[in-house]
Amino acid sequence: MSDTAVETPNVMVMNQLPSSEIVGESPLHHADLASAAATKNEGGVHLRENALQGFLTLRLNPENKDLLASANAVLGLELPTKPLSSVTEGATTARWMSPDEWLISVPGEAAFDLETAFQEKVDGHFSLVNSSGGVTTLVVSGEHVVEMLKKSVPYDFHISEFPAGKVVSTLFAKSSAVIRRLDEQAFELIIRRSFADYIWLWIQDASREYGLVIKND
Amino acid sequence: MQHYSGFGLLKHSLSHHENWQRIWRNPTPKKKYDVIIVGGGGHGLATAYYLAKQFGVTNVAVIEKGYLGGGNTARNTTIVRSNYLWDEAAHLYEHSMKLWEGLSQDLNYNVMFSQRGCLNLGHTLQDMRDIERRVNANRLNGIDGEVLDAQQVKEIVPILDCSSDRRYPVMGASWQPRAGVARHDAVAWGFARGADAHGVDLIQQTEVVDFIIEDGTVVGVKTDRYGEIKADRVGCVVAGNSSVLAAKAGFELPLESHPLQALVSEPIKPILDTVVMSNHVHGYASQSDKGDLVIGAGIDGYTGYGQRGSYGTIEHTLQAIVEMFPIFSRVRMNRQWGGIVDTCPDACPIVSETPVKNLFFNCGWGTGGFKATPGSGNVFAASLAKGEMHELAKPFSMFRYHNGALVDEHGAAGVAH
Amino acid sequence: MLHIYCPHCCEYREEEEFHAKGQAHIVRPLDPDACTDQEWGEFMYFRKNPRGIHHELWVHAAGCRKFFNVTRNTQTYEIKEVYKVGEKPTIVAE
Amino acid sequence: MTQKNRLMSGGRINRSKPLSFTYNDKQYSGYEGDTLASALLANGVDIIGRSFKYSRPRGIVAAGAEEPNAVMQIGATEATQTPNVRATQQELYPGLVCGATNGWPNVDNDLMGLVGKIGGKAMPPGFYYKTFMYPKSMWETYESYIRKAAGLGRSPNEYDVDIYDKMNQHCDVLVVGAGPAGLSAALVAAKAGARVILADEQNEFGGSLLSSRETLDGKPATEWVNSVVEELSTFENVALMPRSTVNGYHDHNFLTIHERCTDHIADRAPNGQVRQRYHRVRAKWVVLATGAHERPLVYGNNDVPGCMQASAVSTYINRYGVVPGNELVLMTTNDNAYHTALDWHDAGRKVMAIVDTRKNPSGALIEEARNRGINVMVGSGVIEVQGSKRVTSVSVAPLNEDGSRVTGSVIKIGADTVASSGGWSPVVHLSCHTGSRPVWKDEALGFVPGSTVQNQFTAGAINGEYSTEGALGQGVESANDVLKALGLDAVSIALPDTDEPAQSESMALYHVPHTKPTSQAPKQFVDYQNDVTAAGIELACREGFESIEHVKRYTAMGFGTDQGKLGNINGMAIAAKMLNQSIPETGTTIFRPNYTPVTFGAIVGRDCGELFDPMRYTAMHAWHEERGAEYEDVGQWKRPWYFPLKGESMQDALNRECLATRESVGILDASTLGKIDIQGKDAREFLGRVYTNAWAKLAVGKCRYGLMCGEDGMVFDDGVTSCLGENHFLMTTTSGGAAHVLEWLELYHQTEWPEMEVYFTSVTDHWATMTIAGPNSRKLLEELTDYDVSSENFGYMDWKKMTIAGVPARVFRISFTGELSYEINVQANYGLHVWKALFEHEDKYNLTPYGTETMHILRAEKGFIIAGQDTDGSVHPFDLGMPWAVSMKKPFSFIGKRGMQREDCVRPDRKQLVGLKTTDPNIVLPEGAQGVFDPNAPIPMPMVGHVTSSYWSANLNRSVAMGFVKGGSERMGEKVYYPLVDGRTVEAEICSPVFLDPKGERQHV
Repeated sequence: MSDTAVETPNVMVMNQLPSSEIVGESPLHHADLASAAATKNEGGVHLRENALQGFLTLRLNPENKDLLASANAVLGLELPTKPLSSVTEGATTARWMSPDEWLISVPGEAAFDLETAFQEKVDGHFSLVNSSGGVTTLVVSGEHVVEMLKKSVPYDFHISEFPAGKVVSTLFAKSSAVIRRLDEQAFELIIRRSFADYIWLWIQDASREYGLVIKND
Repeated sequence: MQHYSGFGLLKHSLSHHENWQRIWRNPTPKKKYDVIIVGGGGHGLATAYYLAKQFGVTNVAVIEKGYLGGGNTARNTTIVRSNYLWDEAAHLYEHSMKLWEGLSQDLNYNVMFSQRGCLNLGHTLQDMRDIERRVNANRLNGIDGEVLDAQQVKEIVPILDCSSDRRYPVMGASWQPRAGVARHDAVAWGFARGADAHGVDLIQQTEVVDFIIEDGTVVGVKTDRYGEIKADRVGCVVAGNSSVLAAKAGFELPLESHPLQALVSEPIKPILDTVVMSNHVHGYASQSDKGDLVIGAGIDGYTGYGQRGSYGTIEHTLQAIVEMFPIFSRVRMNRQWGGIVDTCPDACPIVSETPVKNLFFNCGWGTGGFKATPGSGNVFAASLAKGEMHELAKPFSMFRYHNGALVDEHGAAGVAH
Repeated sequence: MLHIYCPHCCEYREEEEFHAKGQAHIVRPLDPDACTDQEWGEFMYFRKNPRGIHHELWVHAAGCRKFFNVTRNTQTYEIKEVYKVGEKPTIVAE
Repeated sequence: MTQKNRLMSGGRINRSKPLSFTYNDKQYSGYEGDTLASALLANGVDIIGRSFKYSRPRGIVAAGAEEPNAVMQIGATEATQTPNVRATQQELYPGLVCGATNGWPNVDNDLMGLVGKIGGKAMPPGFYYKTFMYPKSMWETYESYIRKAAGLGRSPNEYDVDIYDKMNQHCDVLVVGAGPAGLSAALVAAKAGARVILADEQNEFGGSLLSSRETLDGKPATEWVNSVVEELSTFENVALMPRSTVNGYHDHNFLTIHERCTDHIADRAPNGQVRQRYHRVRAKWVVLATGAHERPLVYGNNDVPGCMQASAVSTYINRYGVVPGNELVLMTTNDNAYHTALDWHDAGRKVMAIVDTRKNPSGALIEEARNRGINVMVGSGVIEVQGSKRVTSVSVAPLNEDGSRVTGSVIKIGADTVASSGGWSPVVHLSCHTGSRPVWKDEALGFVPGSTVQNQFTAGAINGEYSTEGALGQGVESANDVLKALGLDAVSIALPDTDEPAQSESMALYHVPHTKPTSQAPKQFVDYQNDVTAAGIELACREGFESIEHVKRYTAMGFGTDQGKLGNINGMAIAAKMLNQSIPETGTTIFRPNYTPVTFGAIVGRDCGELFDPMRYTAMHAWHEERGAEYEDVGQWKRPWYFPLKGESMQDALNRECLATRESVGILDASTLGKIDIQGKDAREFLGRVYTNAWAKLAVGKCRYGLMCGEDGMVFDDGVTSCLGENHFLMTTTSGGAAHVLEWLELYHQTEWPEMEVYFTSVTDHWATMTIAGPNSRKLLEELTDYDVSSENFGYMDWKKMTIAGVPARVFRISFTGELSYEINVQANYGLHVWKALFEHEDKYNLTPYGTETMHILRAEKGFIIAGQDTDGSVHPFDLGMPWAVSMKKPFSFIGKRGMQREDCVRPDRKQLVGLKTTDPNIVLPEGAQGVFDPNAPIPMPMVGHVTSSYWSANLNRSVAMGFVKGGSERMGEKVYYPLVDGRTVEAEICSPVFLDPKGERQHV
């Protein structure tokens, strides 16, 4: 069982991924987005599920500079300490969630390595929790994406208030989402697994008048 | 007191209605009363009425900072029912219900108490367990109640969507046939008129700004307009403002005053004959004699004395109403308003002695105040007359929050007003 | 609909993202077992509930999940100040 | 049909687009650009409704939001029936079908009108309160008749075919109203680069300028309007919203806009477009440029069709090319209304007289009227009109200086139309919504906005500035105030020249006296919709209703769908006079949202039907669907309730599921349980503080059950928490309680014990959880893992890491059924894979999926509680018979400890949870049944506790139940009786709640 466990005396970490023959099913697996993608290619709102990414919730006090530095070293990026900001290095993105919390995304298979490295290399009071199975990522874009979002979220999406790179945890209809602006007309929504079907229904509904295009790449 | 009747109306129409008596006097307060009631809302006026009429204490003043019946009495959704869970609350509300049933005749003022029945819907298995529990308790307490299944609910309210494909299908309901609605303003006016006829002084536009307390005993009040007025006993019945007055008497209450909103549709032709309430989808509705759908919203989470709440609460309420009654989608909302409800930790009132001798508080009715008006006034009057709490009021002492003898009616109170 | 400045996110957010948690600065007695029933009851239930300036605890439930304090006028609903847990208000009644 | 009142030219209608519509089953025609009201007037339709109380015939009096009478039922199909649409705000579309809402057999010949005529005298305000009381038993009968008269329009009885949605909007400044003030304000703000929303309730911008013949820079005012609108539309940050009523102004500058997207196009929204859209606006600043409504005067029979607002008459002539009559008498207290007489005259119809209540009016407008040969009667008033279905003549009488009495003889003038103007009432509604009180302004003879804590400016007629020039200037000024507040530079724009003549002083007159006292005069209506008369207001005051709120409530003034836009000030003036007060002393009532009524559907938006509330699903939901599960709503989760096979009843299915689980192995999707990852060196101590039991010694690899209480000592949640590492725990919570528990932990951590080193992270959605339970569960597990799951290696209350069906898993050997049981947790993306892998062994082990109901039965057989079902917030662990779950010896006084020791909480006769064994084993007590010790006691019967859980146990072949009984723990073996709703009384014996395997032998294998 050597591949499933790294033992530290204090915190239990395990590789939660099976071998690659077993294909994971993202929270929107049942929606069969691949088939939907084949049907329509013009519309004002585009949606793509970025499935099976690795997500980790990191908690630590950034005022502890040593701790922050060693975390940064393991992550290979500077954790953003400015509220509502994000930092991307390579395939890793760290999103500010709270003064002592970040949501970090990595390629799905990299989560365990990062967890292991943290337990081995970072000393001090922190918590790094794998939450990959609990969320999925939707990338919504297109000419009318802001209108769709304005129907769904009480936040101000004007570019002056919400520039690219900004991250906002907020409500999405009667659920919630972590929203990051990618560029003027593209946003990343990180949503919870159990609410994914609801949000999928909602986005289809809110996009109807603009036309919804499912992207599959 | 001039007797009101249909015949009287005809008679007065011959003199062009020029000779109606004043409904109440506009007296200048005396220097001293046996009892001063602070607060001229429904409960305060009912207290004064019963003090004078039933207990013979007529040297009474009601001091109201605004106009009579201008607080929550003027701002509620007029529902009257007594299907509370716990014995203590059930007995108190049922006492009130019985008074409601003869109130128009007792007051010679038609409060338009309409016993059209009240459904409390159940949408989950736990809802249905709670309904069974409450109805069983009601029946053993002598309060009418039935448990209905979805089919029976549909028969009573055909326009209610009871289909199984709703988000939270109706599984059944409790049904109190004697429950209903009343004309809220008329209740205050009827009690005021009755109290005035028995000699009670109703002092409007006069604010009690402080209490006169000597050696831990209240001996009177200070007012903004008439200075000091003495009294042997003082009863405070000021709903949302109770904490503010308690602070002046030097103590805190286990209360938070929250906005509670309601709204009405435009008047439409009669379509809803009963009161329909749902704690689970969080909304309730009845239709007034004028045709308005009278709809209740939930309590806002923050303290607020502004007589208005947050718009999101209105949205959620209407979502619930349209979920229950999809045909109302095209009906239009005319106006919304808010009251200030004084909520207690156990969703039951405080009818109680206080740390100050001869100072009594009747408050904390939260969402349950209107339906309790006659009963609350009646037991509070009895308590003020004797200087000790009425049996029905004893479980509602403010000191229960010390010893833990709470009466937790959150289940029955819910959004349920 | 309140518009509340979150002192952690450092911007205004809609009321829907927050939960009101009642009166602020209620300290749990350090030795509960030494409290009388009355003292314990007062800690749990008895509140200032003022009309006017009030210090409240809120949590940015749908945002950063941090608790913080709000000084608000309960009559006009004006928010006078927000400050973090552990800090003292600079605006108080009277 | 001919449009007999339509002018040959003029107006903003499109004569090339005639439209036909149906009113009361009769076809009429109008033009594109008409409102329903203007089209009806064009066709000479006088009566459009019947009044509420007296059933008097009513006609159109206004041209906008203030219209009280023309409230129609619209809709061509049942599903599109819309009650109470104001004809003055409904744009005409082809095929519009509408009808009057009152009147039987029809609105022209209404029988109820007779009742009103005969009974009207006996129906003063308050008549309901004074009658129908005797005999008491008759009230219900009386009320059924009262109710029959209720309502205006009717609700559809089919579901809405249209949809509505919402948008959240943000802007620097929301300008409300696109008249001269709003347009100039919006232009200034736009030029400065601010984000602007300009909203107006009408279909086109321009406000009052659309209805008048005034010029700007010497050209028709609408040319200026067009140029400004055109310029505004070039700004990217400007949103122009016609047909959009700002209907509510809420705290912190949150406003709502009701946009009618397709109401002007057709009976229902075309091709799936939204019918109406609601905008939830957070505006940094607001400029209210909402204008003013003209106040009609109150005089005898002023509700007879043909009596109108003066400004409305002008609007119909100038904007719609409709002259709503032939012979006009204009009554006015001010110069401005002279425009109406001039408009009427210039349209080619006859002005019979201008009746000016002022003694010596002078000025350009008066001169102009005289120059056209119009008879101007000064110092006079129209004291009543004659006619029933239309005005036939008017009575004019001279008045004294202050207009309080008639001073001479009455003359009659033939006329079919009376236009009246008592001045203007600023539209202060929105400014009042947030609790600001309006203040009286003498110069304006109206209430204007009072001080406010909102970020708000006002411009134009709302401030009592009734001139176009003044409005334009205030618009600029207010916008510059906004710019300053935003830190932007001021902007100046060139304002057009106006041609308004100077106006002389208006007279403060509201109620025109009659030769008879008010109580005996013909009815003088103040609030048309509710039939509130001047006599009624005077009566209310005489009876002692001295507060304006009392007057309003007693008479119902202002309670109509128009919310007193026309009548309130007149009513206050009448009350003030009765009470010998000034109007400001009398005060005003408070306006509340909505400004005009809003469709429920628009407020609901898309949060209806399948989107009403999220349905949360687990990773295995698709499988449950395939197997035909019935679901239970648990919070927002859809949990399988039971899995019926074809032809099975629910009880059949439960029996099968229960037996299979105890005989072989059952499986439950337990993913919905809340899961919280807890890390930090103080995690263990923290658990000790929030749970009632001890955690100091829980070893890594072990699990423990815990109860969570409030400070009051009452249980609110429970669950198993496992020690994953020395500083690492996984807490589980109830499905419904997960969010609350996490917030609870954070509350204590952040506010009470911030020094503790611990972090909490929700992992509810991350893990898929499946519970296999039953004697064969170990064998089943062994089929899928190489790990040694023998009892020796994997004991009860242990957890282990292993690979199951190729997927890494955490497996917890805990049991909620009393069986040998394993809770398998895998990353949710692999949940369905593992679940399906287990079902590959379905036949071999009779693996049986079960739902929440079987779970409840199995745990009840074991006497395990469910928080929320067996607890209700009023029971502590001792009440539950769970002293083993409380450690009173912990050094820290854990949450709940002090509370559960209060005087009332330690009474021996508290209700305690016990088992209940019915004497007849076949009877299943209803959950919620209330127990008594003496079944023969009279009502009210002393109740001793209720049944919390009760089931048929197929395993025990009898019923099992739990419930609370007063002092129950000391009453084992005694009987308790349950008098049921159906008349039966069920006897039960108080027993241990553990009905099966009291020694726990089944799970320790």
